[in-house]
Amino acid sequence: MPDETKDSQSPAPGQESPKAASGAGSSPAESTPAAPAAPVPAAPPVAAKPAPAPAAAPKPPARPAAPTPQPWECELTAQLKQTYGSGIREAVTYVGQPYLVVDKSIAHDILRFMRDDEKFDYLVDLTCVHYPAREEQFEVVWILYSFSQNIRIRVKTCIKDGEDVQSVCSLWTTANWLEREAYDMFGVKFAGHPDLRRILLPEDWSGFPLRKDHGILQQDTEWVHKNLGIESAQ
Amino acid sequence: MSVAPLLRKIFLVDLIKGLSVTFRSQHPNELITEQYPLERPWIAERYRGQPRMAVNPDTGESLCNGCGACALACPEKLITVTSDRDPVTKKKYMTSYTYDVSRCMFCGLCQESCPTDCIELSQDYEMALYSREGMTLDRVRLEKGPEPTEYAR
Amino acid sequence: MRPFLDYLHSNVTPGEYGSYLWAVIYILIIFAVASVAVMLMTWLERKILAHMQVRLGPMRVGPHGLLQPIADALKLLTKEDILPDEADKMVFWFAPVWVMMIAFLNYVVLPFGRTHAVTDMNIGILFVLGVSSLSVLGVIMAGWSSNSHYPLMGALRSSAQMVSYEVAMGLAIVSAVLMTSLNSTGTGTLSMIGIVEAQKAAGRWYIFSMFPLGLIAFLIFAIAMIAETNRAPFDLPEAESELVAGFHTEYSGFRWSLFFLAEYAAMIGISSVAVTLWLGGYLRPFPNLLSGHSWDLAFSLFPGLVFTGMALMCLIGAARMPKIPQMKVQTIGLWLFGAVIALIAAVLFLPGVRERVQDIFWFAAKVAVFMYLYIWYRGTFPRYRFDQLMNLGWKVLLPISLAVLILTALVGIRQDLSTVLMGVLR
Amino acid sequence: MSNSNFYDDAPVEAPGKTFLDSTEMVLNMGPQHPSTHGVLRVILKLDGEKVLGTECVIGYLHRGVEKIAENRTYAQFNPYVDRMDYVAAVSNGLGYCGAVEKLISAEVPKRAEYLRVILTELNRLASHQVWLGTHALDIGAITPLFYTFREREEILKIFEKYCGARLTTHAFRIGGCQYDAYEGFDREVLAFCDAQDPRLDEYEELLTTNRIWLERTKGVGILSAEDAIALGVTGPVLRGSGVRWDLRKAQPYCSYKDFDFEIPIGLSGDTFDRYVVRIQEMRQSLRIIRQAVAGLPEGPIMAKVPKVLKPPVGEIYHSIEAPKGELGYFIVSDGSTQPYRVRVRPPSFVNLQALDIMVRGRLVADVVAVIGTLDIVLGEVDR
Repeated sequence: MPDETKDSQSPAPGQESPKAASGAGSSPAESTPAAPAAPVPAAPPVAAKPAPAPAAAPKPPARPAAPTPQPWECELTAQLKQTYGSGIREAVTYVGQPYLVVDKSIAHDILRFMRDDEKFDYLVDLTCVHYPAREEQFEVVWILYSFSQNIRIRVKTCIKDGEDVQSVCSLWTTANWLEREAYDMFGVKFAGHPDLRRILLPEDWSGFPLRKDHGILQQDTEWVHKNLGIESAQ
Repeated sequence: MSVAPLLRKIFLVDLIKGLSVTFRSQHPNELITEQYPLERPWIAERYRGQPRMAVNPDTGESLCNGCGACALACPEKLITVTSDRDPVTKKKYMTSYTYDVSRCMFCGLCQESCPTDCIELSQDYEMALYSREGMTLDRVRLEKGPEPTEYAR
Repeated sequence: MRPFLDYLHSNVTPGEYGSYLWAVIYILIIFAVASVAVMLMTWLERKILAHMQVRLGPMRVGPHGLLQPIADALKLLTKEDILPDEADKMVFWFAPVWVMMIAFLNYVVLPFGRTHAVTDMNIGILFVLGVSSLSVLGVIMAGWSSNSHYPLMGALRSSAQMVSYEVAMGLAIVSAVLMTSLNSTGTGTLSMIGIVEAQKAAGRWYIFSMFPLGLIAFLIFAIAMIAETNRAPFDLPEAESELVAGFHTEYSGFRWSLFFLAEYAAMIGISSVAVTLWLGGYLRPFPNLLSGHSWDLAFSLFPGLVFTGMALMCLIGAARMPKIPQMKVQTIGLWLFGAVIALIAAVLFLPGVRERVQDIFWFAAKVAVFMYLYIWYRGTFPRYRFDQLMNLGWKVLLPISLAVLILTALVGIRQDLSTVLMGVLR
Repeated sequence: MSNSNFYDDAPVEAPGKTFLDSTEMVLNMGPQHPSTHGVLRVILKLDGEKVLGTECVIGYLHRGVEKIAENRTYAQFNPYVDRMDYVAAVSNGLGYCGAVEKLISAEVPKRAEYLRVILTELNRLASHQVWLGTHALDIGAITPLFYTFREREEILKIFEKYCGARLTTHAFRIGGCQYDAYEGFDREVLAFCDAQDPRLDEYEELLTTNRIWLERTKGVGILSAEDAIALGVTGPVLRGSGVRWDLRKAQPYCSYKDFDFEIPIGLSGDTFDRYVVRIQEMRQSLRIIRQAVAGLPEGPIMAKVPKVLKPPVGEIYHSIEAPKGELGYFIVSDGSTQPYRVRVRPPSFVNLQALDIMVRGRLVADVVAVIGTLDIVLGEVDR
């Protein structure tokens, strides 16, 4: 593991972080997530013996050793829990990938803290997942990466339909288009975004296609009916 | 600036080097153009082209057993298989088979899923048609296999 | 009728002879030949560029695509003539005509041989400079009247580019003209034939005189003329990857083909000027080194030999054509084409013809080298950016050409200068 | 996709002023422009030739890949990812298969991993060759395109022989590879590598020292390391800005640990640096391919994976170093045969965002140079 950290080198010139060496080497819990393929110690690799599985196709494959989320405990989570208390709803790792589920109200603060204090200077991705059954329908996911620590974590928050999330454009410039895309696809509004419009779909598009209740044929059928005056053949 | 780069710049060495590359390339041996209808392109053995169904060469029977695995595997759901069960032997057999090439993306998942190696993507690549009709292949077309196009001028 | 035929025995251009009829005939011949040359040039460009890019180029229309230019011309002529709604119709209509006219106007003074020119103006080179700077007007008209952004930007670039390179070009020309006055009689000339004759008298082409001044002046002209004709790497006005098609984005069909014709005609025209000024025009190579009757004869056989070689290439190519039914027509076509060229070669070997044609042949050969260079540059170099182009024109070429001009003048008057200096010192 | 805000910034027409008094011009580049690499539309606000601002209008090629994924099984979605970055289809497949394998905790056999590395690196070469050809074409050198495509053709032939398709390869399956190396695979790949070195020299002869090329690329589209990180750009664009970060080294996946290679970086973050970085990357790819072919182990090529995949409930983010940058897949599984959500983190989409900062205050000609140097593929930007 330390080898990898060394290989990744320091990112920006003049950003020699003291955390680079200590972060990965000191606590094992923290260094685990950096290993992409390494399974969590508690969960044995599942592919080791899935013996009966391939034989019968329709039968659900045996999943005795499915990896389970493990609590993520390290200095960082301890510190966060201390500061925000129950605002941190979950801090777990799954298949070696740590993530935090935090309250919407403190999400922005945590992200700012992550960037400024923990040197998560690269926002890898920002996206949403729609769970129509839940009361807080949308899960907003920020994937962060730290060049100096070579760790990737996810920060998640849950919001209800129609609620806003604080935009992170001021923290990472890259969030601009990513938030626009999330808005475009899910209709999640980002408060404080400089220019929140649709990005991939045309302006006059109705609905948000990646919501689970958006049928894939519905738009097509409507369009064909309206513009061609025939029934869609699909 | 030292002397050598300056001289190189004055005597246009960089430009002449580039010119020499393009000049050398004019050699007829360097040509790579394939004159397509006259020259047939080389096709790999594993090429995934127009689908066809294999028949038993001895009996002329279709190898298809009507299991429908290809229809299940197809991401575009463009294969429809209907099957029936033989009242005597209690074996399933295929009654009809259609394959919509117009939607096919030649991923090869159908031929991988076929338990009898019946459906396969052949090496024929000349599938362009003037209309969408004729793009839905039925069993007869699939078993006959691709008909190589003759081009004449 | 008599005076009409009498001209054939004279040794002057129709202009000097004062025969309007012959002048018109010459003009028609030049126009026809130049148009054919442009067509041939488009074919050659596509072929040579293709071979540089390891492709075959046109192969389908005629043997080795020889009839491709004709097919292109037919296509362009039968295409719909689109006149944009928002365009300034009059100007839009007039711009290609203007560009075309200007491009061919240069040919009036170009000497293809001692007697093969429409006329020999005593201000010939001045005429060329004046006329060629007018072509920018057509480009601006086209860009402005299209009423569209890309053509407008193309026109703006074009006007700036042509005007700034004209300065360096003019200075380079002046230094060549200056050399004509440095002969024993001390009389300079602006006449195109005069300049060639001066090189003949001096016994060397101006590219080699006052080495390296002539060479540098020639190189400056060679760079500036590429910029003048908007060819790569200075093809900013029609930079495809930036401005789509530059000033002629909105043109189509016949109008577009006029621009196209004009571009190639201008290329040939300006190359002819370079050949005339620095490469001895219609003079044969090595007039001094390899002089004498036998050398004269040997050089006069050259045109015929070249055509024989071309005919042989055709015939070999025809013999090597794939023997398949689809290629039959093409093979026969290539045989016929080879036969026609062989016939021309035979005619060129005739004693009466070969002396008269020699001038034109050498002139054409030298221009052909330039044409090849044009294509070669296009196949090799990236394109300059607008500001870099201006830098090159104003900050590099202009100072150098000024220096060359001054040095040429100084070298030319070095005898007088030394006399004067001596006098002052005494 | 609209640009209402963009036009709002235009100067308010003062009374008595005509459009001739306005110094700004709005130029619409694309979506059918020769150098916007597909269907990118850039609206430029110009002062003469100077770029005052840009606005990218994207989405013309949006096919809803993420929605498609929710309606396909895990194996069925595999061919679709080839259609995102279609010049680097193999890399897309590697990323997707890797993500699903992580989700089901499958252990890919070594031989399959090595085959994957060979093909992915060949694909990186092919992708960079397309980039080099089109980038040079944008800057006005029309010939390198044909040279690079000639070499790419060799790679595509290897692909065709290996998996039966040239462009949308569908080369890998979840759990390993469907096809084993064909007879003479290693020989052909090595022959290609040997032929490629002099060809790379040839490209460099045409471009690297050429004064016009240098003038057109040096100091153009400068992206500082800080900006690069803030903008989240990855791949050669990030490395061109001097950040030595490559996922193959930072978080090795798919046996990249076994190979010895370097990460080239640029110094000033201009277009020329990115050009050099990519050329060097091509040389490093050749190095990796040679090592992988030499060390290609025997053994199975497919892990034991159930025919009907039902990954456990959970979510995973897996990313690889695609030719364009970090290509990530965020997959949420609800335990059924179909993914609950697949999010693709497209490198081109994120990198394209840097266009504005890179061309502001520069000339129109630089816009095409910068679009070329960003190496975007619209199939991936729009998905």
